[in-house]
Amino acid sequence: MSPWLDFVLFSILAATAVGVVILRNLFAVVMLGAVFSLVTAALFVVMDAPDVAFTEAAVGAGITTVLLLGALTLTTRHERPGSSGIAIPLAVSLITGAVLVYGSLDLPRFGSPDAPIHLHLAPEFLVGREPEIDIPNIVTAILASYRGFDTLGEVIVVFTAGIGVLLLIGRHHVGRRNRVEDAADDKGEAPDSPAQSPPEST
Amino acid sequence: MIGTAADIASWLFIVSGSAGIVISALGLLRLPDFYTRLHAGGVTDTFGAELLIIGLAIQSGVSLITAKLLIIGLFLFFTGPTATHATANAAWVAGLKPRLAERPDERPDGDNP
Amino acid sequence: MRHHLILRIITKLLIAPILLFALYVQVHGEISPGGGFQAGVIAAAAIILYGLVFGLEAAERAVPPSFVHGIMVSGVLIYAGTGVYSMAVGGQFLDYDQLDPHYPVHGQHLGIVLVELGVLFTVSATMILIFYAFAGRPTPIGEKDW
Amino acid sequence: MFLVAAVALLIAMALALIRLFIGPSLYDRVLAVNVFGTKTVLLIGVVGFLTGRPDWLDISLLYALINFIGTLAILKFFRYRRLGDRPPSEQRP
Repeated sequence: MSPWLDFVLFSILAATAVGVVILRNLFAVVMLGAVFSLVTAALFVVMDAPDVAFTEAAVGAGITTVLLLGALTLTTRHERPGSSGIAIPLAVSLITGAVLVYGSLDLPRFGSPDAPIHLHLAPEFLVGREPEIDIPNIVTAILASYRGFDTLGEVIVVFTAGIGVLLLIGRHHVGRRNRVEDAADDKGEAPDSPAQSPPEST
Repeated sequence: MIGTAADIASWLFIVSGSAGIVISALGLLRLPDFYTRLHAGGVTDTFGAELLIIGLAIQSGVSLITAKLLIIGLFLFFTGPTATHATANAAWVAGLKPRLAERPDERPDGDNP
Repeated sequence: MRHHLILRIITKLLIAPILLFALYVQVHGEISPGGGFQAGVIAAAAIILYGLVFGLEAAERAVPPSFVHGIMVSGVLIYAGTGVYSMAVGGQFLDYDQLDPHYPVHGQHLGIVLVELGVLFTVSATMILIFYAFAGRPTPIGEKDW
Repeated sequence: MFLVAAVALLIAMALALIRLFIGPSLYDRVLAVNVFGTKTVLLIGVVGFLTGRPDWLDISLLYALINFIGTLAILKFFRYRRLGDRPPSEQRP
């Protein structure tokens, strides 16, 4: 695969990230987040990582959008401009970026067979998978069997996150208030028409 | 012989689908107001996507891939127009008025930040 | 969204295929990309779509929160129980070879299926519960801020 | 031939992104995100054919479904200000 597709997709990704920083309308930012996840998943597919792309596709565009919208109920529609100056954040970003670029110089080339990860564990997994586990998808074999303990930890993290959200904003008497409202809705409600509804745009 | 015919047919479908997709994106960018852009983003977009998927399906012969492609086409065929309908309905109910010919200088008042 | 006939019909048509697709991703996780986490999110997405179009109350009637609580806990229990069982029959924690002592490869298959089932349960239930919690909140946004 | 389709899709994605940036109304942005999602679904399929491994169509199949849910969530939230049922403020004249 020639690298031009990578370049174009990364450019779109960078443009999206800049848009997230510039735009003040939080709805637009949520939508840009969905676009960011779409482009990321396309990049993962281009880089031969279908399992990660699958996760990004399942979580990024749908669930994250819904959850971010849920978080928007707790705040306003527009981001307030920050009060502090631009100098300190810019310096922090530049220094962090420079350190990251410097660190990436030591990384092995993308897909290089001499990378440390391909010298120690990966051959063992790839050779041992056939007689020991015998399923075609190596990712599932590693995740569920060789690294089963880590995956148990991930499941518990998800479980803990769910409990935390429930404790913070969960409800106890589910739906009682809504039921009363719905009865009122059913009785005296005309179909939506543009004449009745106030324009919501400001 | 049949292979050549299938190749030509799939070429035609893919190229015309790509043309439809580019035209729809151009329309999305260039048309003057929201309700006209809906046509570019809804009708032309679904049209181009379906043509492209038919072209890919012809290219892949008869296999599981063809079945998956046809299912994707079916989903896009249903969800695309439904999403466009929901968008148009929400915009209309919220009071976004179409730009009419009598007053060509009126701009739709959106929530421009 | 009480009057949206088109949305309701299309949603009714779509929910069954989404759940079926989640099942496909779950059981095909050993062969093609996918697995318990992805399948769980897809199944939760189907319920969330139902809740978006038909209202939160209808979704809570179809999938009661108490039921979802049970599913969320049972996922972790299935996963950890697999490990404890393999320990009880003489192996190490999460050592799937012990699940079928005569054919260790079959034990591995069984263990992976059980573990993926646990992941599916916990992830889908957590996503549904978070959606319920967010969607059920009354909005504190005033007319001025909107 | 797949290359033609991939280039067309990338151009369309860039144009839809510009529409998403400039707005002007929220509904234009929703429309642009929807179009962008369709383009990504197709791009993932076409890339599969381009690299000779078209058995990853599950991902684009998933996107075709998830994208719809995201669009509906944005529209519903913008109209009713919450994701559950309609709030009482909808009733005011």
